[in-house]
Amino acid sequence: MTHVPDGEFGPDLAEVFGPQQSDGGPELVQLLTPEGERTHHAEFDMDFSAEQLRGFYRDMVLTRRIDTESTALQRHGELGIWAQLLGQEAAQIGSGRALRPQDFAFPTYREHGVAWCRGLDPLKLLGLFRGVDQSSWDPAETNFAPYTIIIGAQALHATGYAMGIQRDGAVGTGDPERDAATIGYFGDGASSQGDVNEAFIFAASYNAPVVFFCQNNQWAISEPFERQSRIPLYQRALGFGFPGVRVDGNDVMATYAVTQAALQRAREGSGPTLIEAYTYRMGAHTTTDDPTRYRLSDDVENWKLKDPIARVEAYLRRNGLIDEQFTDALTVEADQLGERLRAGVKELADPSPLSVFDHVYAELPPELAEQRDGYAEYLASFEGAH
Amino acid sequence: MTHVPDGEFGPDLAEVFGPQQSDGGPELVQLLTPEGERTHHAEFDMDFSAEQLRGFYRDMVLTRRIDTESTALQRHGELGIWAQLLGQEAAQIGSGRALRPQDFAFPTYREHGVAWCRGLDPLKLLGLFRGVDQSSWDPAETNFAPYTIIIGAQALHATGYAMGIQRDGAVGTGDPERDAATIGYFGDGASSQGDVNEAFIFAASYNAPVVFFCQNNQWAISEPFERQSRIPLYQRALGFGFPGVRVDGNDVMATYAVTQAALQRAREGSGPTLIEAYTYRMGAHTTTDDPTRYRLSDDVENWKLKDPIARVEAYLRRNGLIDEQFTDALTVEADQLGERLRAGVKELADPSPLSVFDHVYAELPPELAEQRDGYAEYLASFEGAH
Amino acid sequence: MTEKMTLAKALNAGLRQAMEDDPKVLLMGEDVGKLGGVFRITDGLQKDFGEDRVIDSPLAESGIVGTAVGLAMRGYRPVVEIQFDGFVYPAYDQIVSQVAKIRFRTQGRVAMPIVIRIPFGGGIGAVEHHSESPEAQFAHTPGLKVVACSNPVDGYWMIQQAIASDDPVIFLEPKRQYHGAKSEVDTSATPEPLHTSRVVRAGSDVTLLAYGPMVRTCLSAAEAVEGERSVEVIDLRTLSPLDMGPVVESVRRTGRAVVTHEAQVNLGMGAELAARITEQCFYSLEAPVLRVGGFDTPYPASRIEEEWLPDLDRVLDAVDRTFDF
Amino acid sequence: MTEKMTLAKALNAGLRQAMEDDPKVLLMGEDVGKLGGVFRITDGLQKDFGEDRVIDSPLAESGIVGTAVGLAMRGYRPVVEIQFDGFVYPAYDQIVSQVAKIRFRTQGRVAMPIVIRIPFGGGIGAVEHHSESPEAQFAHTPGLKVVACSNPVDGYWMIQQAIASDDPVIFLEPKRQYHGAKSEVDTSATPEPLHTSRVVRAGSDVTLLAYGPMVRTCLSAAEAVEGERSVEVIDLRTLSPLDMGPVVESVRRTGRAVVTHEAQVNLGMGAELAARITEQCFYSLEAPVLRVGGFDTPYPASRIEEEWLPDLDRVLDAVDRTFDF
Ligand SMILES: Cc1ncc(C[n+]2csc(CCOP(=O)(O)OP(=O)(O)O)c2C)c(N)n1
Ligand SMILES: Cc1ncc(C[n+]2csc(CCOP(=O)(O)OP(=O)(O)O)c2C)c(N)n1
Ligand SMILES: [Mg+2]
Ligand SMILES: [Mg+2]
Repeated sequence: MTHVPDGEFGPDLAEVFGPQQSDGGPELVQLLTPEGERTHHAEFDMDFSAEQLRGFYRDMVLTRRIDTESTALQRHGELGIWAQLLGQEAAQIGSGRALRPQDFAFPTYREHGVAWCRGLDPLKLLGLFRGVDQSSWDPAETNFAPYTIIIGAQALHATGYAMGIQRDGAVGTGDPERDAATIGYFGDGASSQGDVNEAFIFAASYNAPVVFFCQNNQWAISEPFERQSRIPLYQRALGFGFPGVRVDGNDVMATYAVTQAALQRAREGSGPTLIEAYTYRMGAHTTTDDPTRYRLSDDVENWKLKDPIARVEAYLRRNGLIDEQFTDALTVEADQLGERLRAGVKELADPSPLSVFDHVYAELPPELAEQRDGYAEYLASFEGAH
Repeated sequence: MTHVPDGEFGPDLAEVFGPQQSDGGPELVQLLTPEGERTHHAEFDMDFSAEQLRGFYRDMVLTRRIDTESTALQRHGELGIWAQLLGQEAAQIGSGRALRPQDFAFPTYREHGVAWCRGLDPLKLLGLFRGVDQSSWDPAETNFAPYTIIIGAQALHATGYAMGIQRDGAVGTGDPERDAATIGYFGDGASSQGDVNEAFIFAASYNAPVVFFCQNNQWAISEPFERQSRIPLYQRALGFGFPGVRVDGNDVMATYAVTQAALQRAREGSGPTLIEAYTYRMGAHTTTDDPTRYRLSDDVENWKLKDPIARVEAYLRRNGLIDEQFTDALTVEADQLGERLRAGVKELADPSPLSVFDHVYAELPPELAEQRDGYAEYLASFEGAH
Repeated sequence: MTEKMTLAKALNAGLRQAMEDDPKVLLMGEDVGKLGGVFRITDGLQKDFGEDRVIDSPLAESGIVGTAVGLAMRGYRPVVEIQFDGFVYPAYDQIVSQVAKIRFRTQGRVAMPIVIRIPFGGGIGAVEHHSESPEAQFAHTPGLKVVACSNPVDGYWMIQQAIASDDPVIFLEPKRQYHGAKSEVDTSATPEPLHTSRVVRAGSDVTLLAYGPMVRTCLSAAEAVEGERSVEVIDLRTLSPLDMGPVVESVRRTGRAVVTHEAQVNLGMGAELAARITEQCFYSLEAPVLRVGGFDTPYPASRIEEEWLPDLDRVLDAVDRTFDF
Repeated sequence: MTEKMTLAKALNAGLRQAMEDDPKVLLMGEDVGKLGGVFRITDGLQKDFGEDRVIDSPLAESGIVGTAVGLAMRGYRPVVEIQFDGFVYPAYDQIVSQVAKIRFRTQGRVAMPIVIRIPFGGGIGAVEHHSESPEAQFAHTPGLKVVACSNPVDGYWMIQQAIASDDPVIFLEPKRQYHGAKSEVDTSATPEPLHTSRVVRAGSDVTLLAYGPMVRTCLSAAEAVEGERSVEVIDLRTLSPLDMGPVVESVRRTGRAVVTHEAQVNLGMGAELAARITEQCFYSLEAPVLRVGGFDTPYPASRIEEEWLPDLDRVLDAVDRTFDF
């Protein structure tokens, strides 16, 4: 390459992002510093009750326990794979708690914290990662869609569902029990998929009540965020004519406040918003990944200082909102949760081989019934042989 | 719908676009008014020689003749279909003439004016619309890719080719014969396709030397531009981190100046640009379309006042740069061109049925050879029967 | 109540009836609104049912199908129009990885009652990508149902049955017949079930299998050799699931079968039918099942499409060849 | 020069050789750079050939294949990695409407020497979309070539041959065997042509047809019944075009054939092979060609994938059934 000697075509990133980029840049909405100090923001400020903050803290601690426990269960062979959320607890709890029951969430494969907020039994998640099912919950029960593995596909589902909400007259009525919105989760990598960008187009065109919530955890497996975009991701929304906000995704207060505002905007009929929750994937992409091949441990160490749980804990302690009794009780609760997962995962029985014929169609077509019957007979022939 | 009584979810467009929107808005780059008066622009001003302007004028007149002639040929049954460019001559000639020989253009199905600038024999275009071939020119001869019918697909091809230019070291060397760029044409409708948005992402990520040239002719068949975007289209680029410019697509000078600048930027290694050429599809979508079903003739009448050829002609006449002799000669030239097309189209022979087996693969695989031979035998059996 | 209708009109009437019957039915697609679709199949429906139920979509097929998935999850029954067969591929991922699999993924908890209407097949003198026959690719995908109508009566009923189906249906419409011959459509009749094949002409020497545009060709072929050969013609109507009953019954009788379609022969529906017929009628077959279809090349320039497409003569040639065995 | 290699290592070595031989060869895909791909097939190549030749792409498959088209037009030979089979569908449109057709569209003026590598098939305990077998859909598409390797020696040579091909090649790699048994690869040997099938075990009673991961299963099956039945096993290697020569020769001898693949049976490669074998060996067949494949359901949760996938027993069951006729 003659024009750029090092073979890199991209622009100088420091130039594009500015020096504060690694901190999320000047546009980052933050209400709680990494040190646990309360800050304020002109647009997204908000008061939180002690109850609420303790709730966030508890949610994050328990979510992290689900995560570490599941990682361990994978190591012990109980799960086939696990997608860790370590480090992304605030982004997920902050956004998940901003949802009302009638809102509908469309997750990727990593939204364990959001699932928690929706009231989904974490054992249901384990079923999928164990390989006994592909998503065994009823989405309508908790308004939480199946985990979606094809990157970005769910952004369109969230938009379509939001179009349905519009058609049901459940937008802009002013009735807080009725007005609803959807939230579509995806990652920084996913932002490059055609589907995500088409979702932006449809949402803008129909002014659909959808919040696009991108957890920019800096990595798409081994690819750093800069491979996907040379400008901060929240700015993508500018190209489509709706607001974009970058929030500190390790700050549960700010994430809650921003998501809450965006959801409210959507419910009122003012259309979509893109939220970029600036955070970091502290763990591997999944338990099969080895991040030492592509990233520096220094980066990880730096991000440790911004831990989403530690900062809330510091704030709560400093302001006397939690005490030993609270944290002790929470530890016990977490331990019990861990135990429940360890015990429960073993009860997640393998499905019967014949069950693959269920639910392909509303009714089993004759030709498929024949296939199933033939297979049943075949299986039976072995039993006879024993 | 309770929230918006008329069942339209979109925002109030006048509000978003501002009142001047139907004129292209305040950001429109213009160097020649519809009345043929020369204006100036802070960023994109440019001097044109009389020679150049007469050239543009001639190009546009002849391109329009190709278009009207082909439309007539379709009516006479010589073509299966024709996609008219009426009204878009300036957008195509202005951008097409800004290309250097080593640049490469990726057209849709409507870029007859660009084809003209690349030196492609218009009869080659007629072959495709007659149905005797699917694009019979050698792209490498004129650096003009095959017409692409799948909406938006070529935006990625233009980006990939530009990545190849980078790898060949033909960017930013300062050698005007060597440095090259690509230009990817698409329509306002196409801007909604995932492929186009992915092209923006790849181009930005690799800083590829590609100019995205969108002819916003206000319509995607029957759908008005507002179905695709609620903000001016050139602003889409902001979401991807590269410049976007809206140019008066009925102003050949402005289009030339803007395209020339964007191409130069690309050749120098400064990356992609999105140009929105604001124009109007004066005719039907294609000869099979009936636009009276979906749009007002008033709109069309208004746009007639902005005709791209009339304004250059007015300017040239007013400034004494053309005279009767010139226009008479041009009329003769146009008539000859028309005649050549009318005569030539009839010589575009149907391919032999057996030719379908050619060029499926580099070499005919044995099984396909067998199929061809069987078919040849079958065809021969009829000849015997006569 | 009977009315003479073209296929286009019958589909339009069927869509209208479905929308009247169920307020959850929505139409989506490019140009389906004011224009009524490039083939006018949705003509007048936006005017009568409003922009919220007949939705002009941005120009993005993946977006159309992907939002239809979300609408279906909300309880709607979207009917999606893909403008031409060759434009379904940008939506392929949403169709095969989402639409087809969501019921299975959710163990039956989420239905995908989506109809994807595709005007398919050639013969209209169009440019590239406007004449394709993509059915085999969808029929290969478990979770999708695939049907093709071949006449106005079926058009009227099958579109309503597809919309009523709780499974996603790829609904193939032979575009070259849209504005062709009219038929009497009795809108008060009781239609046969959607997933059934039908003998449309009885015969005893050989069985011709067809669907969509080839049904007419096969009927003409049967007529052309009337007196010489007694040709049975079956309109498959349903491509996934297949309804092998009438096919097997017929071939066991005739001992000879030719499968026809416009799609390329290699891995087309004919491959599956030939394989199944051979399995199920092995001892009745006097000749291997032969296949007549498009050649294994891309769809050609329109001036030679009629040569590329299987026609009456090529069908009869195959029939003759089954008698050479 | 021989070296013991796993399939993963053989592919890596083949890619390296191709890149050394031709500076126009580029690798593109998600995580192919520093990480060396999630299966490490491109391990070390970015380090040695630089970021301009081993290109980490944004996360968008259509973008990857679409830019590869442009690169090919510029004279490059892009080798694209699709991370897992189930992620090829977002690129489906670019593959079937552009990659497959550009040579034809341009009357041979523009070649598309693109290789699309797809780790395919199941058995690795993965979640949804990571275990699919999409070959039939590509083999149905004229203009594409489709091949599948089944062992390290073929991996080493076939990837180089595919890259050298002036036609686009869908290159299927049996992912469950990547890090399995090693073979001696003689890097100075002369390989057979790419589009040839090969008898990998001679036999006289029945012919087993397989490709990719099923070759090993069929060889084990043949061994398991050694002495009772003499089973011939053919590794098809090329799925489009098919190389029917060795297949027909074999079935004419044995009179019985079973086609196996992991893909769903309905409209899978087995359908085409059954149809062709029946056409070409009609009088030699003692039984219909039987097919063993995945059931016609979506790929199941991993805990029962080994039941869903055809295994030695199901292959032998089909072999037995061919003797019941
Ligand atoms: C269409 C598609 N392509 C590729 C993959 C493989 N894949 C799974 S996760 C992943 C990276 C996603 O990155 P990002 O969107 O940032 O989400 P994160 O994993 O960081 O949460 C990739 C490439 C996939 N699941 N789907
Ligand atoms: C993938 C795809 N979908 C649909 C079509 C059908 N179609 C052809 S042109 C067109 C409208 C294109 O509008 P625009 O991009 O604005 O270009 P214009 O025709 O106005 O020049 C449509 C929907 C197509 N060719 N390809
Ligand atoms: Mg990420
Ligand atoms: Mg347009």
